[in-house]
Amino acid sequence: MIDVILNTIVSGILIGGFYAACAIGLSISFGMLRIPNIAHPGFIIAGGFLTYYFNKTFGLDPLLAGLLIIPIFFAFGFLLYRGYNRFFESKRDEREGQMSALVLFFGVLMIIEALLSVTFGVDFRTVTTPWSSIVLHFGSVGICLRMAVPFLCSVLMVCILYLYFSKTYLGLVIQAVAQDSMAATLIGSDPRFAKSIAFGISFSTAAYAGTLFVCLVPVEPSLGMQFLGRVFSIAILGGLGSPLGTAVAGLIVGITESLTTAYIGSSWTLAVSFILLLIIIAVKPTGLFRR
Amino acid sequence: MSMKRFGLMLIILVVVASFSMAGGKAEGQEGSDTEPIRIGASLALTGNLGSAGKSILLAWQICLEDWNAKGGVLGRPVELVYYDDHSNASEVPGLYTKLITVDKVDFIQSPYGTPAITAAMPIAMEHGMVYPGNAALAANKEFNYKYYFSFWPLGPRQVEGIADLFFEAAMSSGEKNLTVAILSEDNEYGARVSEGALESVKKYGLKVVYNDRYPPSPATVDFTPVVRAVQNTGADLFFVGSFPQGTISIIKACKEVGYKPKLFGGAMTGVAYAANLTELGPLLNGVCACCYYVPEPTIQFGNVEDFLETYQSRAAVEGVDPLGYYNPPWAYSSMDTLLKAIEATGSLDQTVVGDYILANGWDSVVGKGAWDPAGSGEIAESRGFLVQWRGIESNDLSEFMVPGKQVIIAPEEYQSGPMLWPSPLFED
Amino acid sequence: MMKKVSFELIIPGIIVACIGLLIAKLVSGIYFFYVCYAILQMIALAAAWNILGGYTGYVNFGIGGFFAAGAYTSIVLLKYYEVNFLVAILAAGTVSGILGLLIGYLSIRVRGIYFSISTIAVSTILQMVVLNTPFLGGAKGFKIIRPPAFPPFSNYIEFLFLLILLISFFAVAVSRLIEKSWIGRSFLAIKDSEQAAETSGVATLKLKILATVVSCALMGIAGAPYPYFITLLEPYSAMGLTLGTYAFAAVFVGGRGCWFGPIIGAVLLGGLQQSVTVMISSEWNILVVGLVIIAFVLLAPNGVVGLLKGRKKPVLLKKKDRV
Amino acid sequence: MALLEMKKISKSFGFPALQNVDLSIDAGDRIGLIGPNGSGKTTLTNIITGLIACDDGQVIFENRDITKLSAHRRSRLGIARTFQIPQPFYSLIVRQNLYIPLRCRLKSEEAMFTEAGRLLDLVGLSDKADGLPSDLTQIEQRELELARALALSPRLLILDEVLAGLTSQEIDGALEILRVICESGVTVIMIEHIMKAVMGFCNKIVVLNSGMKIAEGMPEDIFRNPEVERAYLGE
Repeated sequence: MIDVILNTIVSGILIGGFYAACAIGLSISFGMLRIPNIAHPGFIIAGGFLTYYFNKTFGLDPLLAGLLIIPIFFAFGFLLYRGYNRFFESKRDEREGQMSALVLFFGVLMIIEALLSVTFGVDFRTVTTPWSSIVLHFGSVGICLRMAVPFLCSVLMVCILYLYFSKTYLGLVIQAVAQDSMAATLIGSDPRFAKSIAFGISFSTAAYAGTLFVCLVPVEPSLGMQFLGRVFSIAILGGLGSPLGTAVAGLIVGITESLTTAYIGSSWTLAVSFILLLIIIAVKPTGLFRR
Repeated sequence: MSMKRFGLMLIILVVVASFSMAGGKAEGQEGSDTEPIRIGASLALTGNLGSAGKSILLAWQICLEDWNAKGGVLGRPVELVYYDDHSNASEVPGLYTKLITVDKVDFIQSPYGTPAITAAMPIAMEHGMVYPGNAALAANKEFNYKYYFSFWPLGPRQVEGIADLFFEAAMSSGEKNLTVAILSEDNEYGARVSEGALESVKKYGLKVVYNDRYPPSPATVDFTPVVRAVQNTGADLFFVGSFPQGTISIIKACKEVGYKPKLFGGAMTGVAYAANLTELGPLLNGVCACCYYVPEPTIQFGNVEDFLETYQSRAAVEGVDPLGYYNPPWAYSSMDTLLKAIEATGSLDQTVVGDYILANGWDSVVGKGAWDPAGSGEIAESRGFLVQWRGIESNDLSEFMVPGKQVIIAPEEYQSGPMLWPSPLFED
Repeated sequence: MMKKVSFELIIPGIIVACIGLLIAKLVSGIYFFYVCYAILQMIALAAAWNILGGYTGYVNFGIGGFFAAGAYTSIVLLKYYEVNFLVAILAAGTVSGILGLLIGYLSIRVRGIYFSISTIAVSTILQMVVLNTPFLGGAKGFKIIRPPAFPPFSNYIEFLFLLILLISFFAVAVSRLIEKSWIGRSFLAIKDSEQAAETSGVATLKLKILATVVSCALMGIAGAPYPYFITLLEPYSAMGLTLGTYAFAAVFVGGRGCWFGPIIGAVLLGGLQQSVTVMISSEWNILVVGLVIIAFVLLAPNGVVGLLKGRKKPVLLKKKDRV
Repeated sequence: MALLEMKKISKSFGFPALQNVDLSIDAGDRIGLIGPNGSGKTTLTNIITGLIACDDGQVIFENRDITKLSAHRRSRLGIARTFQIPQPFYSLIVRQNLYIPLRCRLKSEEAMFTEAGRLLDLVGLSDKADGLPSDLTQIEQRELELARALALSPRLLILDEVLAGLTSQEIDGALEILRVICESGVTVIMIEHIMKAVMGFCNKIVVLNSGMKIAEGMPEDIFRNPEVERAYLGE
């Protein structure tokens, strides 16, 4: 009995870490930069497909391939923010702009899906590695590396981001810009540059989350659209803009879903993250960990 | 500002122009003897059903090429008019109306999947079109349309019948007091499969210890909790009704939590796709699932091998499923049977052709047979069979192209080898 | 007020119905009605969304959920209880309106993207409820056989066309009625500054709830004839994101906070979607629609209406307010 | 008889923002509410207008307990305010901005049109009546704030730093307008940092510091109060 609970909770923690990796980029782009990038799940899937491509073509380990595509996504995110700022953000006031930006990124999401279908076909794709079927046993708890490795990578990612944003100069500048871009100019930093960097980071996390995704389960191009709601609700649960908060929110959702599957019925799991979200909104609208 | 206005006007112009062109496009002139005979369809070429849709399209194209190489139908070339419905059933009624009333195609083929096929059914009925179906679950149940012909190998009992194969195999082991766990995807397919399983279980007097559904991908990413819940019941038979992503993940999860039921599988779809087979590789050993074609000597119908050879050479180039064990033979047969009926009757009249197909049954690369006498539009006898994988050593595609590795264990008439009991799951 | 309602709703409604009937009699191509149905449905949804999202600034992402709530209500009543179609439509509006009330109370606590995501949450939970309720067809959904056509229609789709024509007219007329009254002005005040509106004597909570209820009820009404159009009502296609996002995008293409913006947007976007589908039979058609949406957002920030009126003028302005 | 009475008002946002504040304002008073930044002036304003609820205490307006009343009901009773950062309704033209509060007391569009014209005249915006608020300067936006507050025909008017950023000449002009308003029977609470204006205009001053009322009285007395000096200048 206790074994089942333990194993269930461990599964929940492992998948929760992966959820956090998916949501953390959104937390940065929406929480810090106020850019409602609903195309984020689309970029995650794109990252997954690129990892698959590198793995199949050059036989690279997916975790390594993921590291290779990070610079590509970073550069893309950096440039995309430049374009976004030049052609969009600077031209309208923030509140109106956010609503239009939702539609803009919806268009981007459609384009990603179309390009992926054209390039990679519409089949389910996944990456298998020598380590993915290994299962480690700790007493009665079994941990499978297919789940554990993505979890560890996510933890690493959250830690790096946390340290980056709280310890490095540029990280602190980004935080300052997030609070007040006028104030940041006073200390002599270009808010546009800081924001571009942050958006690039957000994209890098999407790329690596995609790598982890394709290691975990098969993906196909239209998955991004379907994954949207959950990623957003985790980012909000964690309090936007807080890497640690997102991690904890991911874990909470993962564990709750896992327990629901085991004890209530798997047919209700999809509702879990949303019911949690509604409860949080009723109690504390700014999310669990908003400072 | 004026640049912007100019840009906008340009966009509006393009939209309006394309709209009017679309309305007026392809108003076919009829009657001429050299004009091609046109077959219309919409298919899921994008969206979540895109994979199946694309392989069906290729099969149809091969069929039309075969006919055109032989000089066409009634001396006229055959042509395919198709649209992409984005796997979205609500686009289907409009597209079929356009095919029939605007493009004025001579015959139609169905789209792919139950929702889309059902959505186009009233249109086909209204215009009295012959309506060959491609992979729907009991689409004709409420409609009872006379000219609906389902080219799908499951027969009158549909997916519910898969459960019979699975539990029949389990009973043939001679073991008593087996317990059963049923897990299915939360969609129409899963619902029907689990209903069938409950009926079968009742028939054989087995005991159900677990019965639940899981939300379809991507809502469920991690299957270990649900598999662990099943494992916890200690069920001897684990019957699963899943779509491709679930299939892969559930098999992996079973291996990971170390759950080894005596028989595992059933109605898991996606095990006919090359991408999934190579993904799973040795993990498939001991798994039992319903298939419609495997290279075993006991199921030599029609000339399906020849077709698959052509298909496989083309599929590699076009980037669709390179094996073609699932939809393509049946899609080819669906088109082929229709064209044969036109040729045989010498008529383009829907009633004449429809009555001919109804009377003469189906006959193509998948062999021949009759229609369900009850009028459901399904084939008279199921052509699905239960396969047990064994001796798969690598993740290479060639593993799945030779006999002996995908052994048919039920029904008896197609059996190509004895069932291994208990199933040697995941053994290399 | 009653006089105004009858002038703005009933008389034009009768005229629209007559025009619709005339079209149904004159146009013989049935395909025309299918295309029109899809576009009119988008107009109705876009106009309904605009009442909440365009005027008060609360963005509802759960359009599919409220639409499907209407569709399910109507099919349950029609199939199990064999009620009159009109009753089914009213009931569909009522059920979605009650759900809208729920969303309205959410707006007390949250706004902005938080509100939007909660609407997705409500709509997903609805989907779960449908999936787990056999009475509502569960995952298998409902298969629907259309009744035979009845005079004066030669085809059932003509009847559905007339129905959705009236529904979309109704949705647009209601939003126009709101826009031209003090209620619309107060909605805009809420959008611009809820605090300032409240201290200027606007009962913001009551008005927000009014907006959500009317908006959601109209979405439900738009969903009522849908089961007969699609003939298979199942949770995934009815509640998916696609329907809603297109409606939502239509408002932005046309122009927000203005009653005819949604009409322009839905005709452009719906027309584009329909024509691209039959012209380009591959992945590229999604790409084209995506690019057009992006182009519109970049080039026409306030939609087509904004471009036509010029950026500096507010969308809502009556002639007599100017000297 | 007091127009507005506040009894033992307390409010906490995790930290105490207001503690046991008592305040009594008579009809016709011109109150200056001063205090350093973060002393609770804006919180007090929000509690009077009803935008936030107090944790403890009572608000009585014209002998009626309005503690539980919502903000829009209070504004209909005659409590009006301006915002420190102007919050005009950007989607409406300047004239229509006034229609929002005017609808509380006038029913016909014609009457609203006339009244809006009169108010815009008063604050000197009549030539901008058909423009958009986004085209107004910061100062004009404050004038619009004032006109919108006056449109409620208030009994009590709370002005949140309406004079900030004005030249001393402009301040004199603005105070002139405010005197006219007071003479028509409106009680004014003025939150202000410009001491010259406060001294010249108010007949009574209330000083807040760290959420507590530390002094209350005639202007000349207040500035001789050592506690006030400490609050402003530090120890």
